[in-house]
Amino acid sequence: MGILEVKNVGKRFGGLKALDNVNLSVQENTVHAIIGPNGAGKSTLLNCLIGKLIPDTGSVMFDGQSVLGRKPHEINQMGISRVFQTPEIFGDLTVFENVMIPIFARRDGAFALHAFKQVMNDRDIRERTEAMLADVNMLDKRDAHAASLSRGDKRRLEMAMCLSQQPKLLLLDEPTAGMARADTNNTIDLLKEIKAKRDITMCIIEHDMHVVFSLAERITVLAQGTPLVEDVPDNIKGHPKVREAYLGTAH
Amino acid sequence: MDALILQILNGLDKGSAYALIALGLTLIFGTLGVVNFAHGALFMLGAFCAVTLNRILTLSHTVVDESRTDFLGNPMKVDVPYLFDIVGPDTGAKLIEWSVPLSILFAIPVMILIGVVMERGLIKHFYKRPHADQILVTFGLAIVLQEVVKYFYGANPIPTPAPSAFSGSFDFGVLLGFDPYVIIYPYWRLVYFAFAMVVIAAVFAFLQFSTFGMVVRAGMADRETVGLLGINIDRRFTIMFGIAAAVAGLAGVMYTPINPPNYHMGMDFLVLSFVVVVVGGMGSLPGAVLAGFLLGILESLASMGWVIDLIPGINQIIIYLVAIVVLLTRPRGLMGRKGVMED
Amino acid sequence: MTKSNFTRRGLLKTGTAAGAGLAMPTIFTSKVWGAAHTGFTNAPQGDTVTLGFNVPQSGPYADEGADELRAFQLAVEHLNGEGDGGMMQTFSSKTLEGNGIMGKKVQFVSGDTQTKSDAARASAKSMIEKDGAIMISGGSSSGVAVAVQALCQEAGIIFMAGLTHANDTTGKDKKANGFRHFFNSYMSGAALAPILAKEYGKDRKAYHLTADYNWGYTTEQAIRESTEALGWETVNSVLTPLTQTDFSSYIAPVLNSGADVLVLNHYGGNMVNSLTNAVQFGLREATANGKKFEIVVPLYSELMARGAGKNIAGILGSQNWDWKLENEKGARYTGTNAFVKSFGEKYGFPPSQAAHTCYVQTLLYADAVNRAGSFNPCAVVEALEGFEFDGMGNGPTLYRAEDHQCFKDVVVVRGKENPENEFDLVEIVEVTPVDQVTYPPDHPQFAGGALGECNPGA
Amino acid sequence: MTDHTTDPRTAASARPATASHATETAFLGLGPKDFRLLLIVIALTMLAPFLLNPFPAGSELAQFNAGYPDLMQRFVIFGIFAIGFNILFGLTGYLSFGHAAFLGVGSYAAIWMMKLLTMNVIPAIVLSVIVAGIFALLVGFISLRRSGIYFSILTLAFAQMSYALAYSVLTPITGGETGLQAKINDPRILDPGAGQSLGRANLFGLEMGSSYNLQIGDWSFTFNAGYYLAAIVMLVGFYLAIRLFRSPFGMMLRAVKSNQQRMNYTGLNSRPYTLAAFVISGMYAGLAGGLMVAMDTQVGPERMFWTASGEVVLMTILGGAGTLIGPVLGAGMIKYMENIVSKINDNILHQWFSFLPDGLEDALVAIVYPFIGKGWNLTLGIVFMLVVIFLPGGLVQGGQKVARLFRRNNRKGGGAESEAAKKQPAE
Repeated sequence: MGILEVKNVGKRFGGLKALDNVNLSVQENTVHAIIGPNGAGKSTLLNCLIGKLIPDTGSVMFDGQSVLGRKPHEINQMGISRVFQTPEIFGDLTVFENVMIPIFARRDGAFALHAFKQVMNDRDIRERTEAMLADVNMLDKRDAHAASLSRGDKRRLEMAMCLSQQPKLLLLDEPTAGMARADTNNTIDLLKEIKAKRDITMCIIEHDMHVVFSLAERITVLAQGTPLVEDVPDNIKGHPKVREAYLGTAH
Repeated sequence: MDALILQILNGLDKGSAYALIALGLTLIFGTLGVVNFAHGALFMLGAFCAVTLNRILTLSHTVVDESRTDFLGNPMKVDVPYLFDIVGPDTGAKLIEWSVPLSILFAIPVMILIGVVMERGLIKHFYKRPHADQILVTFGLAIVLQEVVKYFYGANPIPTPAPSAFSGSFDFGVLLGFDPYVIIYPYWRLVYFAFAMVVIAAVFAFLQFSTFGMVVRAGMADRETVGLLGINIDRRFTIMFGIAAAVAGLAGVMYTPINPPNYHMGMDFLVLSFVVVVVGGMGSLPGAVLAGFLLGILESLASMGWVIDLIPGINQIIIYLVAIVVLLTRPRGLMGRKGVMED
Repeated sequence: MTKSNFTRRGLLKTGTAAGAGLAMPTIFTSKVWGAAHTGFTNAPQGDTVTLGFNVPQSGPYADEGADELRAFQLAVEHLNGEGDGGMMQTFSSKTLEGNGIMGKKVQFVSGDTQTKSDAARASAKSMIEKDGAIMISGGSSSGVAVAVQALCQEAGIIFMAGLTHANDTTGKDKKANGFRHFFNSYMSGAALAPILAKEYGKDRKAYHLTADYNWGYTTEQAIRESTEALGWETVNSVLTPLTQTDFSSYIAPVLNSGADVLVLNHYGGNMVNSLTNAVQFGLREATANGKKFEIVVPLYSELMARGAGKNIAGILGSQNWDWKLENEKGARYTGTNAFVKSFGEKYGFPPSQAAHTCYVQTLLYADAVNRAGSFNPCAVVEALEGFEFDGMGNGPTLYRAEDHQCFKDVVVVRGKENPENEFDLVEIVEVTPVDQVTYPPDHPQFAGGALGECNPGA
Repeated sequence: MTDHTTDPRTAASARPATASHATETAFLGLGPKDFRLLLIVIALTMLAPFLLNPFPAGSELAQFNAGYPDLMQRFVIFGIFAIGFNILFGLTGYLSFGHAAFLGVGSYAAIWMMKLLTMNVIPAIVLSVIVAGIFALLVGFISLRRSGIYFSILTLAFAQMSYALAYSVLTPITGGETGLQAKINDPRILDPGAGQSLGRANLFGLEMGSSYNLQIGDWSFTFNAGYYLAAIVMLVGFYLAIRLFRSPFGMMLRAVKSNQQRMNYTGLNSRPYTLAAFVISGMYAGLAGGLMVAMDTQVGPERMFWTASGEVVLMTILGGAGTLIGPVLGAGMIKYMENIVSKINDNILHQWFSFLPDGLEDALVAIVYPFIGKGWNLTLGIVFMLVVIFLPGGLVQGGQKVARLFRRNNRKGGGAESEAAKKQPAE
């Protein structure tokens, strides 16, 4: 039984079948990638995973509970943290605060009215934040405004924010989209580094093969809204169906 | 039934004023992303274009009339407009009487100029500033503009009647088979409605069919991309600001015979026009027009005697009540686009 | 131009010169100024006295406020012996000699009410607390008058109301320290009704449009009661929001309602717009029930008439005073010409009724102080209560002790068909004598208030 | 578990701390910087009677003195209003255009308390906060379903409805146009003297209107009981606002403003945060309204008109939204213009320039005249524009920028010093 179980999920938009009978299982402590050409249904599937869309059929279970119809903060509280295409961070806040917020969220829940406690007097949070920043080598930038960071540092910060919550599942949505090759490689290194340090489950949605094959332990290929193959990377490489799916389209 | 028809006519008329002001406001919102609190002041300036033209036409020299005396018992001084000396008293009097329609010609260049100067001189520097700064600077500008008008024209309303050809009312009731006097409507208000329709149609046609309009519409949707295509969107936006100012100004010019203009009439309309724009939906021109007419008609219906008896005070709050209901049922107003002014 | 209006603190300097250089703490129980020494607030020290003129300088009534301020300046000049003395020559009481008030030179401070009660009170308070004003006057709406009157009662200052027409000012909100020279809604009704009946007949059906606030309510009530007593019928009455600018939706149904008279219980911008709209809809040319349709505006003002332009032609209304009164109605209204002359010579146009009231109120206050021989508000109240006077342009007048309301003739006017200039927009139809507009102090339209005790502030 | 790999640098984090990560607290749970600010504000408010009356009473500049009770009270009361507004707008970025409604509702609650119960201001103020809080909960619950300008218009609509109804239909409760005042015949069931004389607002017998007057030479200073009560309330409000700014809650509110999407995907529910901020800020407004009644027992509906809501927006932006002290400065500036500039008339101008030759005097008066007295609005409008053009971010942020500019110029001169200074993180 995987930590994330997608069963028979189907979704139509008018006459268009975006997802058709998708089955997927992400195992704990693996890096699982979902790939596919443009229009394969990756975004729709992602939106179903995070509760933004409710599928017409099927179920999405995370850690034994359904995620369907839940609000983003509820899904996060279940243990799913999310990395966006372009880093979503709190630009007006300092790096330190950016990391403190997710730690607060994990410790105190979705809402806590600590209006008259002082942030900095909270030793527990402070230490955990410092440790996390040290972990991603950002301690020297702790007082910088997040918006002023370089793109790579923003990605690193976002990753730190997600990891600080010790998620049961880290969801990455095209983490290298629009990046130059050098940046892409940096991101791959960062993810490898993270993976090396801890046990973590990641689910990467990506169309860049290079990224996928560098990281993934298991790959699902999606085409025209339905999973084509699911296997380890070595078997995916050169798989005729995959080749067909990619070459069959405009690419 | 007759009462309903009458109030719908009233609503269309009120709605045309709301729609015209909101149209300019939403152009500025949509194209420039600027919260323009000085838009009401532009409406007011338009109205005072009409007053000013009237003042210019009636510029006078005094002639002492020995046969009459003034209130202190001195010989009466009589003002004779220079215009009478130039074109003769009859033509002169006609010109003065027609000063409001004539003001349209006067107001268009003046208002475009005011708009362009405002945009180049001030607003331009605030595109990248937070909305809070835009509010403060445009509010400050609105106060300054209205105080300047107050300084020259006083605080009292100034009567600016329509030409006598338009005074009186048209009897719709007779046309529809009702008794006389049941559904009458003033000619000038019909003129206003028709005028508003023409201006709205012109603005839409311009945006829809000219290449200029196409670029601006594209710019409204995605400013950066259009900028990247090498099109000088900034200059076009300046012109758009001028057009928005002219639309507000024309609404003001034609409004003067309906209600005598005063220096704070812009503030009276400011809040209302924001409500109209938002109910219509941010960034949507048809939305602004639709909401203008909708609110105008509902306001008129709510002012009927039996409605007030049924729900006391409904005429006081109807517009705001409608705004709340619309915004709660349609998150982005009637026809709003996603992501415009939502943060 | 007077250059001598130093603020009162200038004199404090001399007053406290003895203690100069030393810290001289003094403790007062309630108010700051002078209370411990004299028993009342802001007792004038030195040889000047400060009056506070609180008028609208921004907002819709700014022009009316400007006219009030002109009258105040004129009154101060006259009190100080400058200019021609204006009404001081005709005033029946002869204590004013052009040497200020009780020999103290008069100076004034001015402020902006914005026609908002909060702003008006803030402005009045600054006059009391900062400038040491002993009397506050002015204002152009009843909301402001009631608010400032209540403040003056608390502070122990005399309030000489400016333009305020609602019954409440000397009715349910009356105060011992407050006095109103201007007439009120009841008087408008009582003065207008007989003339309306005479001009338009006793069989009329009236439709009221009423501004949806206190003044509107009392005016509608007054007109209704007076006209219904003479046989008129009220068909309908509709409340209109204060913030309304376009009255078309309220005017449009009038012609089809069976009414043949429209009463506009509106003032200021409301009145200008509603009247303009009514004329647009052709109400002036219409006939109903076989009669010519008529419009009535209970409270007239020159500035509103100017705003409405030609539309006021032929419309009846009431006024507190008009500058043509003495010329047209004779010597009973003596004082009018004297005032119009000094005002007209100084400013170049005739004064409005708001200016007249403010001028008269200032003189009446000064005279009351002189007669009382004291600036103590309680002494002034005593001097003004029941005071009968003449020569102030309204004919014989009584300041009634029970409610501090002036009783005098009321002018019924009509908009001129062909005005010669923008200051000559109305013609006097008739003057309703004072006994026809007098009511008992316990009249139900004025119920619910109590003057209370005069408050000297200490 | 992964967070055992503590970086050695963490342990040595005893470097000079900026407020954001001060580990030590100076006093009252505040960091040293905030505590210093609080001390400055305390000093300014307590010494206001001196500071606002810098000119001798008789001098021509005495016109500019603002140290009389009513205006000092207004400064602190509108300061409270703006501090509260800033908690919502400055932190979350939600621009409420109807905050005056809460001030008005608080005022009505307070005056009714005084009419029915007692002229002691405590119950009035307490009730005004509670009622305004409840009303804010109601309005916020509905309005916060939308964001951006849609939210602004919803709050505006609620406030305008409150105003319109208070002016007309609700006249029996609100007194309509003429508002509500304390009357002799109020029941005031807890007051012994009720029914015989007009009650005065007091704090256990200490009348709000009572003052102590100090003459020092030509100067005169007024110490007013009501002002000091309002000032102490404002200081408490200010202190609580600092605590709130520095609390996890305050941080979350800034997170709402910065990136609501990230916030939600971080497991935080932004709605209760914004609603709590809205209610707290509404309670500050109610407190201001209650204090207004305590200082001056009168309420009118125009207190709720949209221009009053707009005024607090302008105060906050003028001073600097999101800064601690900015809104208070903005409030002071606008109230100063309204009450001081509007009272300068042409007589006073002539008096000022009377030392000049007549022609020059008249010319100068003619130039200045449009900007004072009835032209005070013009001056206000010009000040708005100048501030926003030349001091972006309001008085405080603009002032900081100017100060930094000066510092930088100074450093250019002092070589070694500038090296050291560069290492300091910019605040």
